[in-house]
This record gives sequence, structure tokens and C-alpha cells, in this order.
Amino acid sequence: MSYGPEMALWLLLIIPALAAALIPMAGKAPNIREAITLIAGAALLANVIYLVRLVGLGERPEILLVPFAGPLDIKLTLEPLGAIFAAIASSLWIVNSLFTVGYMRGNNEKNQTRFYTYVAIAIAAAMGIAAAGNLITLFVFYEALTLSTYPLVTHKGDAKARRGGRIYLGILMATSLGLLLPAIIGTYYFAGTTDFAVGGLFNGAIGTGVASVLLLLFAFGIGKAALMPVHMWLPNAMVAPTPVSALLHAVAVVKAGVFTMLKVVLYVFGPDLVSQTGAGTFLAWLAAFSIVAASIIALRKDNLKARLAYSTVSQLSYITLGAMIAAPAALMGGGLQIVMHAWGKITLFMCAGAIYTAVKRTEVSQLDGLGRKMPWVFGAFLVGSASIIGLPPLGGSWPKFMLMVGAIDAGKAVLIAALILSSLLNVAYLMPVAIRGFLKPANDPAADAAIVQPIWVVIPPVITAAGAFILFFFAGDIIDYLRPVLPAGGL
Amino acid sequence: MSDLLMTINPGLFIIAAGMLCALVPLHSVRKTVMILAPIVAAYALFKGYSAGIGLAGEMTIAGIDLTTYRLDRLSLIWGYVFCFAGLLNGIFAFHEKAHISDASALIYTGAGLGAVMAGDLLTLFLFWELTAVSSVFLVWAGGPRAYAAGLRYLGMHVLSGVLLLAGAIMYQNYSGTFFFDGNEIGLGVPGGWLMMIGIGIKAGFPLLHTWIQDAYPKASVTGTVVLATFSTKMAIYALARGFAGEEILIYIGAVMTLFPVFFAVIENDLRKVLAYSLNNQLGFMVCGIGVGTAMAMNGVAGQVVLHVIFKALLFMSMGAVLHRVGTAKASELGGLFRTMPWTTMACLIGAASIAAFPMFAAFVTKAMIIAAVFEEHHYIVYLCLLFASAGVMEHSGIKVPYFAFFSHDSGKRPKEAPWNMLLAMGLASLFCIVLAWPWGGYQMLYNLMPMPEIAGEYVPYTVNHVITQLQLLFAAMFAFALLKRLGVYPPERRAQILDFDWLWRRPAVATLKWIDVMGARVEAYGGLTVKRGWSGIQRRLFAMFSPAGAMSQDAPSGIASVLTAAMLGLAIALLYFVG
Amino acid sequence: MHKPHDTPENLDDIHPVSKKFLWLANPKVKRNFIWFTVACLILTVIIGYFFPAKHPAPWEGGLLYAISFGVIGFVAYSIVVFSAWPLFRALSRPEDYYGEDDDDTLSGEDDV
Amino acid sequence: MFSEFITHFNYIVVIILMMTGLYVVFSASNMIKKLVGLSVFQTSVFLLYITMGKVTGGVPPIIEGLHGGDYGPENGAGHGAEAAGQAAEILYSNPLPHVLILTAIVVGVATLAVGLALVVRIREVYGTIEEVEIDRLNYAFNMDGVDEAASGETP
Amino acid sequence: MSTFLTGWLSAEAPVLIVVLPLVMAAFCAVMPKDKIAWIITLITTLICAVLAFDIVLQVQSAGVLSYALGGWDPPFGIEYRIDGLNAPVVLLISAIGVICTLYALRSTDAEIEPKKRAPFYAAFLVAFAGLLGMVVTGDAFNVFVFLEVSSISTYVLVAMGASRDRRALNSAYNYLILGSIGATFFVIGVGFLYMETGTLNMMDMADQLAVTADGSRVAQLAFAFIVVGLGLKLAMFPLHLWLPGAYAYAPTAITAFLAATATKAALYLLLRFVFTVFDPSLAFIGATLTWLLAVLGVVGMFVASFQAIFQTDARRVLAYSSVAQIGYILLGVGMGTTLGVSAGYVHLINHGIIKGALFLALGAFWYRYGIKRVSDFNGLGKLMPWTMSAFTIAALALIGIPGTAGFVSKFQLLTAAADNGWWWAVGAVVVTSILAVIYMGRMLEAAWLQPAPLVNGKPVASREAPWPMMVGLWVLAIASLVFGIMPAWPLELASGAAQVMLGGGL
Amino acid sequence: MNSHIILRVVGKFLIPLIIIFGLYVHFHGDFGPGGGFQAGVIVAAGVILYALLFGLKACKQAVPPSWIRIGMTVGVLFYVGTGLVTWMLGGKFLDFDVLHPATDHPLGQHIGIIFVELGVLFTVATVMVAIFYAFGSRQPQIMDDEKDF
Repeated sequence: MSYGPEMALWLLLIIPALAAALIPMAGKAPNIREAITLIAGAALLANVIYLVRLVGLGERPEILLVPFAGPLDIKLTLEPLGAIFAAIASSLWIVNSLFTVGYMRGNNEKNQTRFYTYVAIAIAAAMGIAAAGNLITLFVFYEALTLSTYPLVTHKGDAKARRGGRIYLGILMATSLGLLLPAIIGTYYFAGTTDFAVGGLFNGAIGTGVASVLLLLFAFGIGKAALMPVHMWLPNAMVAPTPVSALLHAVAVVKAGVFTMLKVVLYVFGPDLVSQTGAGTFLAWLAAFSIVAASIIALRKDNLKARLAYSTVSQLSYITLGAMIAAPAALMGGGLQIVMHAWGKITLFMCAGAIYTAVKRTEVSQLDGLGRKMPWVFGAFLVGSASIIGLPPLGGSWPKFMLMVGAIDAGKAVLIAALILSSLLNVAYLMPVAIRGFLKPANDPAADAAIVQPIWVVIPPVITAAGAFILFFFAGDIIDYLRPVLPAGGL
Repeated sequence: MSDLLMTINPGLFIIAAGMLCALVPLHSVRKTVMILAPIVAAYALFKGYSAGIGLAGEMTIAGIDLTTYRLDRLSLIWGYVFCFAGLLNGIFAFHEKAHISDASALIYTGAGLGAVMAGDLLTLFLFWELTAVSSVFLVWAGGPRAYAAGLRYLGMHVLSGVLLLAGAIMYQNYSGTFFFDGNEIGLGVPGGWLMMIGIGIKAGFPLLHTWIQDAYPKASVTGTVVLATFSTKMAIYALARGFAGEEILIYIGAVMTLFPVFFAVIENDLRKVLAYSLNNQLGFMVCGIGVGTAMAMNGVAGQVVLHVIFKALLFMSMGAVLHRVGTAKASELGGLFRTMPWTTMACLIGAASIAAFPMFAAFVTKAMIIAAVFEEHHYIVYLCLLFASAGVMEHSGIKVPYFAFFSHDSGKRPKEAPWNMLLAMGLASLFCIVLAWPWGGYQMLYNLMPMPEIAGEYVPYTVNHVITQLQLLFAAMFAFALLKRLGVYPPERRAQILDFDWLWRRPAVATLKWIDVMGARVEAYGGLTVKRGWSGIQRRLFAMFSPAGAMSQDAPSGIASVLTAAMLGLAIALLYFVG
Repeated sequence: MHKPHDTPENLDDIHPVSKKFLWLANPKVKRNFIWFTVACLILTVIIGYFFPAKHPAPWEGGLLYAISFGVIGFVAYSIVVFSAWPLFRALSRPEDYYGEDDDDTLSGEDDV
Repeated sequence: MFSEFITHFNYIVVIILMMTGLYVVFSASNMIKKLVGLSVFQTSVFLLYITMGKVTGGVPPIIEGLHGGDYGPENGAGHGAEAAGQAAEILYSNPLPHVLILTAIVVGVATLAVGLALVVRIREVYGTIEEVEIDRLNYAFNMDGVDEAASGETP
Repeated sequence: MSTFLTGWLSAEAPVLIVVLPLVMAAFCAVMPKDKIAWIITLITTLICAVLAFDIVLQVQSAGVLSYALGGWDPPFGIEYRIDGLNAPVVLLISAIGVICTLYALRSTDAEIEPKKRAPFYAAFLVAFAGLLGMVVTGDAFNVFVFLEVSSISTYVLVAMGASRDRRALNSAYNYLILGSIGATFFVIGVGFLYMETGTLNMMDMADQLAVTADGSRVAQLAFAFIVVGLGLKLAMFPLHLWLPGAYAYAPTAITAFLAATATKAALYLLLRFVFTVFDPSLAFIGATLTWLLAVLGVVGMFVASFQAIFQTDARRVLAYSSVAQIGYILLGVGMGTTLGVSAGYVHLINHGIIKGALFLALGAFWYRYGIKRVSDFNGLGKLMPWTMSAFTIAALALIGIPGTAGFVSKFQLLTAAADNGWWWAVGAVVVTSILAVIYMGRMLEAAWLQPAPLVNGKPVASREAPWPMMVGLWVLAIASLVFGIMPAWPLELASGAAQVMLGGGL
Repeated sequence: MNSHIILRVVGKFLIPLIIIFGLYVHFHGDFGPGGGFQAGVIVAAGVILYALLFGLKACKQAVPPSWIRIGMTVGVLFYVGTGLVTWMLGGKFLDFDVLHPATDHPLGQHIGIIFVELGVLFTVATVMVAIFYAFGSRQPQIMDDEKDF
């Protein structure tokens, strides 16, 4: 089998899976183990780039992974949205691997081999989600992702980690099995297929009432999207080591959730149907509420990672909001937010990890004056914050813009208030972190004198911060890339 | 200069220079860049305008048509003055070895320039937010005490930006374009109000003004000078471009001219006094825009030019004081003219300019605005403006120089300001006088104005005008002297003067804290309730299903067989009734 | 407290340019400054009376017009200064009123 | 009514036996008694089967002519085929239920044997054959586990 | 005919598969050395498995295998009849038999006194033969005989766990009482059917019932007795009370064998009677399906899942889980639609595999470390990584994680429920799956995430299960994976079974 | 023991008769009521009677438990062996018709039944005795336990 679209699609799963298989074998030799991770990351990225290009040319590579019976076929089909998701997950895997090296060694974490292994598995699952050709495939990889990240969340293994892990697993499994699966079955029942198709599957097979019910099932069933009542797993998952939080809870897991949400709206219901349903409107409002409420909660958190977690909840709801507004521009905003938020938030998490590695501090109030000792880290944090807030010229400003456009296009201009309020709240809870590091006098200057920053916890956040900046200028390309999957209209 | 370069928004040059500054570690290189960049940009503007570039830099990003560069008479005047302000800052801050400040000041300058050169609302928004992002570092350059003020500043500006954006998008949704043109935009279009409020935040509309007095006095010495120039003038430009002739602006402007006067008189921090005075001056401009006649717009444009210069001059002088003494509080100062004569001179010129003494800067333009208001028969507003003029005389014209440099001797003997500051002040002073010089001076300003031919119709230096203006000012000075002599002039006391921001710094924060506390309580209580409920459920479940529970004790076979029989009965009954 | 400094005895500290203007610190000068303003005021009224404006104010011509700006200036100024007393009483607070120099952990929220 | 009682006499006996057996199983705590009840219960089923094998007016299904005879082809021609032929003339009872019940009896005996063996073993290890007692002992044993678990691991 | 055995073996396979273990059981009983008995058992079960596989292939190509015992043609003689409905069960039983025998080599070391081992294998073979017999036979009374043959030997086998835990005796006694009642009910039902139809051959019965049964009280009564009797054998809620004890205290190999096969064989019989002997389109059958099987199935799912959650003994957890899983199967069957029945059937197969693997793994834990309780699982993932991995796979399959066999059958079940409009059933399946996450998750979490306890301050040495245990365990674990990833074969078998049941396949 | 003397004497007479009767029942089973089951029980009854009269120990000497085991096996083997023979003769399992070439008279059936029933006889008889032995042997242990309680 020569290298071609199909092979590349296979490799999408095989490369990380192979890495996951090889890493335990190299468990005794950390350097080899990490080299494997990095090489696999590079190979995967190259592969993804090839596929992204291919998809950009209008091709939709497709393979039948496992010939199940009928609707249960596990098959992969890459389309632009998935290509984008695969691209960010694979690219950030590399950066995060570098960071992981610095973090894990810097903190002398135990069970590092297990850690790398499960990260590789999680990446494989994320790739599967990205390329899922139908709801069943999506569901399969979705569950795989949940399970493979569970050991990562509970990596520390103490009572707190287990409790967090239990909530993590409990909520994600309960929602996916309890709501998502019935929704998929309902979809299959009504549409007769679960294969994704641009414009939706139902073709008028269901009325808005049934569609509303299904949409609600999906929205809450996709627990990874952390819409407000089912968001509790996310803060609890923050017991994980920071690289996990960074990669999985800024990129892979949560983005898998919102990616699924977007896919469901785009390919299962079709934006038209969503915008006609009452549930769509309700969910849009709920997402708006999530955005604001999570921001307010974030404001109250002194623990840096908890604050970031709630910030993530808030930011993810942007995507849900975009999906539920279902106007072309709003969907585009959602798609962009997946990319931009990933780069922004991973920066923040890595900075939090870098700070923890250097000084073992976790609370925002302990960071006074630290910025002067760790200018690069805090600088990166500042840039990441600005991107999350949505300040130009950083990537994060585009999705907000698109969402506003979409909301107004859809005649839901009032929702803009939530976006505006959220921007302000973002300033209020993110900016102080970096700024007090630079401005406020140090709490304990003596302790700060002997800070050791491993190089590999400093460089990755700087890279991603730069990425968040650079992406601002490439938003147009991403938008053009995504345009084929969106309905015509809007911008 | 190639045609291509000419079609690039010159703000980008300065931004690029700013980024260069951020990267270059060499002090001297940075400073050179800081001085050269505005000159280059001004040259680009000049060449571009000479070449007749109207709209340029069109591009399409993500399906949105952008016009990144618009060079017409209205934007040109703002462009020149922004370049000049950048230059002034370059000189004034020459001594300062601050990496971040240099870069952010330049980027801020560039963003301001870019904003006024923006041809569409989206470009405007981008630069608009960029000014916020870059300028906040200048505030924070003021040190730890500027921390919170900087955050508030940033919050306000982000709010301003997103409101503008939201309005712009609504406007786009309505009109199909982001093109920024006053003929089509106004309060009547969807999003018009949002845009105006967004702009109004930056322009310091009443109730939305507090960030100015909050952040500027806390910014660094050099930062304040830059800050005072761009954000607010950019907003004035946006108003002039988009909302000229909206009547409500007249009244907003009138209120803006009035209320700062009262605050300024009781404020102790002289830089804060200047911030209030800035607000008051903006009121004149807003008022002029509200009138919207050609004369008014000319007056506004001219006022902007001059205001940038004299306000910079005043802030520079206060900056020099702060730089040398370490405080700018009136109660701590006094008698500084003994050691800082040149600074004193500059401050006096600035004071005279802002108070609109004949032959000094604001005399011409302020009169134009007032006359325009008068001609449109807004007599009450006219009186307000006159009242405000007297007020200006009070706080900027007399209070600032008097308490800083004269008054009683504080015993402080600071050194004269560094040469570069003096140079910058001198330059500004020169322009303050030149641009109001009756013989050939103010005509230069007229030539810059949006409608020079109409501007020419207004002759400022009539005997009557000069006399009445002098009369007003002397009357004010007389009142000052009299009140001082009678001892009813309020002494300068250190205090925190409440402003509207009290609303969100005190009750709002208190409410938030209350919500926080209540939230914590509710959380605790709710958590406890949930915990209790959950453990209750668990206990019940446990009592039912655990090995010790009712359901799963090892049932004796007798019970099980009874169950079996019961099942049989059930089955038979079912079949009996169904079959 | 300030008395010693008002007399130029420590000339070493004084800037050379300022030495020529030290008279400004003279209490007499300060006290008599009011007469200078009175003189100027009277002068402007007189001149103004003979050079009426092209666009007169709503209140018509004559002396009333000639002194109107002076009146406005004086009254406005006085109002502003007198209003300072009640305003100051109403609005002034201790300098650390907002307590921003305190390092409290909730500062993130204070800055909304 | 009475005639029904007479014609269904066997069934009534079956029901009485069945109920008796089941009642003993339900109520007895003594394990032996319970097994006895079980046996009675099973016996009722045997009776039920035999009852249904009865054909009114039928004779035992034994082919008279062949009794004790030799196996010569000329004599025994009808063993199978003849039996079928004769069935048309002579009314036999149905032998099949009897055969079945023979098996069932064996099964019942085996069950009883195993049951008794179990009871013996139970008597050895528990020291009692009262089910109530044994459940109490087991419950105490289970409870030990529960108590330990309650402190450690119940969710 | 696609078969790989010689013609004769193929032709006689249906009876050989029953007779062989019976004969060998007799041999085993007299063997002086337990190892020889074991070898005999292993060879016998292996041969049976081969035969079973051959039978499945034959059935797939020929449709129905009918074997007239003693040359007496049905309906007069006893007929062994194998079609799409029972062939997979035959295969399941014999395959699990092989695995459990292999497993027993080491597990009996620890559980059975040496002199009792030969009888143990004999009893095992008898139970094995009984289960196979009750599945292959087409004669209703013969079913009863084999049912009792397997049951009685099972009582003995369960009681053999007494050397480990005396409660085994009590459990065996309970099982005996209830099992006998169930079997007696069944035989009463068969008696009534005989009264109604005058035949004992099931196919013949079906023909006769089709003519007369509609509305016949006797047939209804027979149906009620049969359903309740078999319900007891298959541990239908609330007739499951014998099950937890029997599973928890029997020797480990036997627990695995019983869990994987005994209830499944009884379930098969229920399907056979409900769908092929009776006509499922009759009103009273439909009502029974809906109101008895489905409803009790769902109630059982909930109650048993909750019970599983609170158990401390790992085997009891799995035992209650079995009751819950049987609820799934009954729910699928209770739908009465092709989709539902085939979903129930495929879950029957899958659950046999999964539960077998789980119990084998539990036995291995006990064998190595004496672990019985969930709270003692701490660190097992480190101590017995391979065993624990297999256990994990099976546990995930039990929960119904995608990519495992459990998911396939649950998905089928959900689809069927949705198709039937039974959304409440969808909800019930889903919620109980979550409960399954809880009770299995407890074990997995303890095993993988808790540190292993220290003994006298020293870490415990890692000791994997011996290979005979491991082989069977992994075969089942891999099977549950393979059937999850490539479920075509089990689904095909299930649809074949559904065809027999509902497609007029008589 | 002495009080059992009459019983023992009578028993000594009866036991052979019982066994012979058992065999009669068995072989008569071909033509009339009777057969291996009944015969087996009767034979076992004889053995049990012996045990009751002369004690378990003596009985175990007369009919050793090892015989019992073997007897069970042999019984099953007889049964299945018949089936095997039918197989070997080309018929179906337990298809007795192939045991004798006669086609007009079911002689094969007779032969088959006799052997099958013989197997049943062995098995039933030995199982009954086995059960008896099993329970009989227990007694002392229970007595011991009784003292403890």
C-alpha cells in the first residue's frame, strides 16, 4: 500500500497507536521514550499536514476501518472541520510533549511511561474523533478518549486525584452513555443512517419537536463540551498534572466535545433545522449563560488552574453558542474558536505548569512579583490571556467577531451582550494573573531568588503564545478552508 | 517613496517600529527609532496626500472587504498631529531606559495613527483595540499603584472596543458594508447607538469618563504624555467621522465641559487636574461635532491639533515635576519656579494656551467652536461653554502653574528637567504660540483644517473678540486673587475625591463581594444539602441493596420458593386475563 | 514653616534663570497682584465698549454687553470656587479609600 | 358438582399433594423437612403424569400374546407392527407417561440423595440444620465483611 | 455441507457431543489420579468443542440438523434437533467447557481436596453433558431430564466449594431446593403440554398447538409453568435468589462455567418454548413477553445493578451483574421483534463470553493472592498486569464500551428498543449501564490506581496467574474484543436465531 | 447383636431370593412390567438389607465401595456401549435394529434393550448402595459433633 490519502488516514490512527505501543517498551530509557513521543508527533503532524492540504483541495479521503454490520460501520472520513481539529491536536501534541518533558522531569513525577503511553492513546482517540465518518465512529472514539484520559487525570493517584477522576469519568460516561448514545440511536432511528452529510441527515424526516429533543440530548450528552450543567467534570479534572490539563483540557478532550457539537449541528441536523428548533434557541441562551456564569465563577477562584478551568468552560460555550445560533458566521466563529482557544488556553496552562515547576505555587495570590523573575513565562501568559479575551492582534479576536456577526445575522443580537460581558470578565480574571506578577511587590523575595526554570517548561508556552499571535493573520485562511462545510450566506 | 508604500496605512510603520523597539536591546537605537518613526510616518502622509490617495489598502480577509487606508483632509490633520505627538514623546522620553514603555508607546502611537487612517469600521476596531492593549502598558509602567487602575483602564477600553465592534457588525448587517462614512452612519442606523457609546467611552462621555482621571495620573511620567494624546483624540475623530451633527452630542459636550471643572477645583493631584481639564476640553470638541457645521468641524479639528500640543505640554511640565520631585500633588508642591524656570515657562505657556489667551493656542479654535454653537442658536450651551472657559482658567490656567511653581515655597529644590524634556516642552511651546500667531500663524492651522476655505471666513483676531476673551480671563483672575485674599479659596488637601467610578469601585465591588460571600455560603450550604441528601440516598440504597440490606440478604430458600409461587400466580393471572 | 524659604537665602539652590524672578515670591507682589487684574479688567471693559461684536450676544449692546464677559468670568469662577467647599466635603475621602495598595487576594474582583 | 369431584379426583389429590409439598417447602425451617416437602411436591407431579396416562376403559399396555413366548419370526411378527395393529382394537392406557415418570422418579431420588448429602455436610460444618439458624450464622459472617467495608470503601 | 469432520462424525455429532462427556464422566469417576481425570475431561471437552464447531458450520449451511435417537423417527422417538437457535449455544457451552477445564487444572489445586478431584471432573463432565443435552434435544421431556442431570451435578459442584467457604453448602442447598422447584414446574408445564398435544416432540407440539392452542387454558397454564420454571433456572428477577450464593461460593472454575453457560442454556430453552413451541403472535404470549419478561427484565436490571454496587465480595458483584445482564436479554426478548430478539440473543452469547472471562480472572486473583473482596483489589494491576488487563477488557465489555462485544449487543438492544418505540427501555438500559460503570469501575480503579498494599513493610511480589488460567482468560477477553470490533459473525448467528424464532423457521 | 439372630437367619435366606427376583424383574422387563430400574433398586435393597443385618463393615467387605464405583461406570458403559455397538454396525445411536439382521422381527430391539437395561441395573443398584454407604458412613462423625454442641 503506497502512501496516499487512504494510507494517510490509516496512519492517523496508527502513528499514535504505535507510539503508545512502543513507549512502554522503552520505559526504562526516558530519553528514548520521549524521543519516540516526539518522533511520532512529528510524523503525525507531517501526515496531518498532508491530509489537511488534501482536504483543502476538496478531497474527502475515506476508509472503512472496521466493517461492522450496517450502521455500525466504523469508518473514517476527513472533512475540513475534522482536518482542522486534527491539525491543532497533532501540532499541539508536539509542543506539549516538549513541555511534558520539562514538567515531568522538573517535578520528578512518577509513572512517566504510563503517562506518555496514555497521552499517545488519547491522541489516537482524538484523531479518530477528528476523522470520524459517522456518529458511531465518533462515539467509539469519544469513549476511547474518555477512558484513555482517565488514568492521566488520576495520575497522582492520591485520594483527591481519584475523587476528581471519578467525577470526571462519572460525568463523562454518564452523559455519553445516558444521553449521547440514545441521541445517536434516535438519529439512526429517524434518519436511517448516521453517516455525516453536509446539510444534515434528516431531510425533513423529523419535525422541530423531535429535533429539539434530539438536540437537547446531544447538547447535554456531549459532556466534553462542558455546557453549564454538565461542566463539573472539567474543574475536577484539574487534579491532573498540568501537561494533561494543557493538552487534554485545552485541546484534545474539550475540543473533541465542542468539535462533536459542531459536527452534530453541521452534519447531523443541518444549521437550518437547528435554527428552527426551540431547543436551539434555548441552548444558545444556555450557552450564553454558561459563558457569563463560568466567567464569574472563574473570577472567584484563587487557584490558577481552577480559574483556567472555569475560563475553559466559559470559552467552550462560545463554540456551543456558535453552533446553536447556527448562522454561517456563528458556526465559522465556533470553528475558529476551536483553533484559537486551543492555542491560547494551552499557553495559559503551560504557563501555570511552568510556574508550578519553578516555584511550586498554584494560587494566583502567590504570584506577586514573580513575573520579574520569569518574564518569558508571564509574558506568554499575558499574550495568551489577551488572546482569550479576544484582543487584536491575537487569534482569539476572530472567533468573537464571527460570533457577533453570526448572532446578528440570526437576529439574536441580544446574545452579544453575553459576549461583551464575557470579554470584560475575561479581562478581570485573566489579566491580573500576569500583571500582578510584573507589578506587585514579591511576597517572599528571598524564595524567589533561587528560581530554577527548566528550559523546556519555558519554551513551549512561548511558542504557543507566538502561535496565538501568528494565527491572527491566518484566520482568513482558516475561514476560507472551512467555508465549504458551511451553508452559504452571511459573510 | 514607492507607490506601494504610499498605500500602506502609515500607522503600520510606527507599529513596526514599535515591534522593532520591543526586540532591540540597544537604548540608543530604540530612541532613534522612536524619534524617526513619527517623522517617517508624517512624511508618508504628506507624500500620500500629495499623491492624492483617497482610499487605499483595500483587501479582503475572510470575505470581508477592508479599506485599511483613508487619507482625506479630516484624517490628514489627525495624522499630522499624531505624528507630531509621537515625535514629542520620542524626545521627551529620550532619557528613559524602558524597553516595554518605548515599544508600547510607539505601537500605541501607530495604532492611534492607524485608527484615524482607517477606512472601515473593522480596521478602526482593530487599531482601536490595539491602542487599548498597547497603552495599558504605559499605565502599568507607573508601577504597582497603577496595577488596578490599569486593569480598569483595560476593561473600559475593551468594553469600548467590543461595543464599537458590535455596533459595527449590526451596521454591516444592515448596510452590507463596514465602510466608515459619516454620510451613512449616525444614530439612526442599527448599531449606531452602540458605536457611539463605544466611542463615547474613549471620548470620555460623562459617566464613562472615569478611566481618564483614574489611569492617567497613575501612568508613568512619559506614559501620561502619550496617553493624553491618542485614545481620546482618536475617539473624537471617530465621532467627527461618523456622528457629525448629531444634536445630542451638543448637550453631551456641554455637560462634559462643565462637570470636570468642579472636580478639578477640589482635586489635589495636579496630573489628575490636568486629566479633568482634558475631559473638559474634549467636551468642547464633542460639542463642536454635535453642531456639525463646517465652522464647527474646522474648530474641532483645529482644537484637536492644538489640544494635543498644549495638553502634551502641560502633562510634560507636570511630568518633569514628577520626574524631579516624585510627586505631582498640589499640597506637596509650591515654589518650584526657583529651580525649574524653563519648566515653569512651559507650563505657563501651556496654561495660557488652554485658557485661550489671545496669541496662545486655543484662542482661535475654541472661539470657532463657541461661535459655531452661538450661530446655531444654542444659547444655553453657549453660556455653558463660556462658563467652562472660565472654569478652564481656574484649574488649568491658574491652579496648575500656581500651586506647582508659585504658591508658598514647599522647600523642595529639585533640579531643572533634563535637556530632552526641555527640548520637547520647548518645541510644544513654540507650536502653541506659532499656531496662534495672528500674523501668518493661525493661517497655517487653517490650511490644515478639513475645510480651509470656510475656515478662512472666521477671523479670530478682532478687537472685540480679543477684548472680550481677555475680559473673561482677567475677571477670572481677579476672582482668584480676590478669593485668595479673602481666604475663601479652598486650601489644597490630600484626599481621594470620589467620582462616578465610585459606583463600580465601591457599591459594585461590594455587591460582587457580597455575591461572592453569599455564593460561597450557598455553595457550602448547597453542598452540604446535596451531601446530606446524597448520603441519605446512599444510606437508603445501602439499606436496601447492600449485603446487609433488605434486598440481598441470603434469602432462605422458603422465601425464594414463595416468590416462585407468587411469580407463577402472577403469570397465570396475566394469562388468564389476557388469554 | 515656609517662611525661611520665601526669602532667597540659599541662592546656591536656585536656578540661574530664576534668580531674576525671585521677586515673584515676594509676599507683596502676591498681595498686590489683585490690582493688576483690576486694572486689566477695567481696560478691557473700556475697549470692549468701543468695539462691539459683529454678532452681539442675545443681550443687546451697550455697557451691559461690554462687561458681560467679565461678569460671566467672575461669576463662573466664583461659583466654581465656592462650590469647592461643599463638594470637597461631600466627595473627599481618605486617600486609601479604595484600599488598592492593600494586597488582598480578591483584587481580581475589585477591578471589574 | 359431585360427579366432577369424582372424575377429577386424581387431580384434586395432585393439587392437595402439590400444595402440601410446597407448603412444607415454604414453611419448614428444618432442611430435612424441606426436602421431604420437595419430595411430596415432586410426587404430586408423578401422580399427575400417571393420571394423564390413564385412558378411560384402557387396559395395561402389555401385549398378552407375546408373554413368555419365543422370539421366532412366525410368532413374534407383531411385536412392533402388531402392537400398532392391535391398538386399533384393544384400548390401551398410554404407557408413555409411566415411562417418563420412571425417569422423573430417578431424578427425584437423585435430587433427594444429593440434598440429603448436602444436609449432612451442612450439619457437619454448621452444627445445625435449621435454616433460620444457618442464615443467622451466614448473616453474621456477611456482616463482618460489610462492617469492614463500610469504613473503607463504600462509595 | 460445509464441514471439516468426516461424514460419520459429522452426522453423529449431535448425539456424540452429549454421550461422550457422559461416558467419560463415568471413567473420570473411577480414575485414581486426578491428573488423568483432568486429561480425560480436557480431551472430551476439546472433542466436544470441535464437534460443536462442526455443528455450527453444518447448521449454517444446512439449516437444521435432526437426529432421530435409536432410529425412532420423530415425533415418536427422541429427536436431537439443532438449528440456528441452539447451535451457537452449543458452541458457547463447549468452548467455555474447554476453557474452564484448562483453567481447573490449577484452580482445583487450591480448591478441591485431592481425593475429590476425580469426582469433581466427573461431575463437571456430567453437568457439561447435561447442558449440551438440554440444548440439543428436541424432546420436551428429554429437556427436563438433561436439565436435572446438569442441575444435580451442578449442586454437587457448587457444594464442592465448601472447602473454601462453608456457605457453599448452604448455597448449594438453596440452589437445590429452588432448582428442583423450577424443574418440577417445568415438568408440570411439559405435562400440560402433553395433555394438550399428545406429543413430547417440540416441533410436533408446535404443529399441534398451532391448530388447537389459541385460547386453550391448558396451553396457557403450561406456558405459565414453563416460563416460571425456566425463569427460575435462568435467574430471572425475582427468581434469582439462588444465584449470587451459588456463584460466589462455588469453585472458581465452576462459577465461570455456570455464569457463562448454565443460565444461557436455560435462556435458550425459554426462547425455544416461547418462540418456536408457542406462537409468539398469540395475544397471551405477547402479553407475557411485554408484561412479564420485559418489565421484570428492566426491574431486575435496576435492582440487581444496585445490589452489585453495594456488594463487597467481587464474585457477588459479578453475580448480581449477571442478574442484571439477564435482564437485558429478557428485555430484548420481551420486545418480541426480530431486532429485539436478535439483540437479546447476541447479548446472550456476548455475556456468556464476558462473564466467563471476568469470573476466570477473579478466580486467578483468588488463586494467587486469596483476593475475594473488592477492597482487596488495590494494586492488582501492578501485581498481575496480564490477568488484570484481561479482566479490564472484559469489564469494559460488560459496561458496554465501544469496541467491545458488550457495546455491540447493547447497541443492538437500544436500537431495537428505539425501533419498538420503547424509549423507557432505552433509558433503563442506559442508566443501568452507568450503574455498571460504577460497580465495575470500583474494581478497575482499585486495581489500577491504588498502590498495592505492603506486607510487613515490604512490597508484594508480582505473581502472574499460571498459564492454564491465563490461556482461557485471554481467549475470552480477546473474543470479547474481536466480537466488539468485528461483530459480523455473532450478529449473523443472532439473526439466524431470530430467523428461527420469528421467521417461520420451524 | 444376638437379638438380631432371627433377622439374620431370615435375611440370609431372603437376600439371594431378593437378588434373583431383581434379576427376574430385569429380564422380564422385555415383555412386561419390569426393567433395569426396578431391578436395580431391588438388588440394591438386597445389599442394603445385608448391611442392615450384618453391619456396614461386613457389607463393605462383601460389596467393597470400589466395586460400587466400578459398577456405576460399568453400568453407564453398558448403556453407552450398546449405542457404540449400534454405531459400529452402521446404525444410529441406540438404533437396536442393526443388532440383529432379522428384518421381520425386532430381535435387535430385544438384544439392545437387555443390554441397556443391564447397564441401568448396574448403575441404579450401585448408586443406591453408594448413597446408602455415603450416609451410613457419616454417622460417627455426627455423633462426635453432637457432643460438642
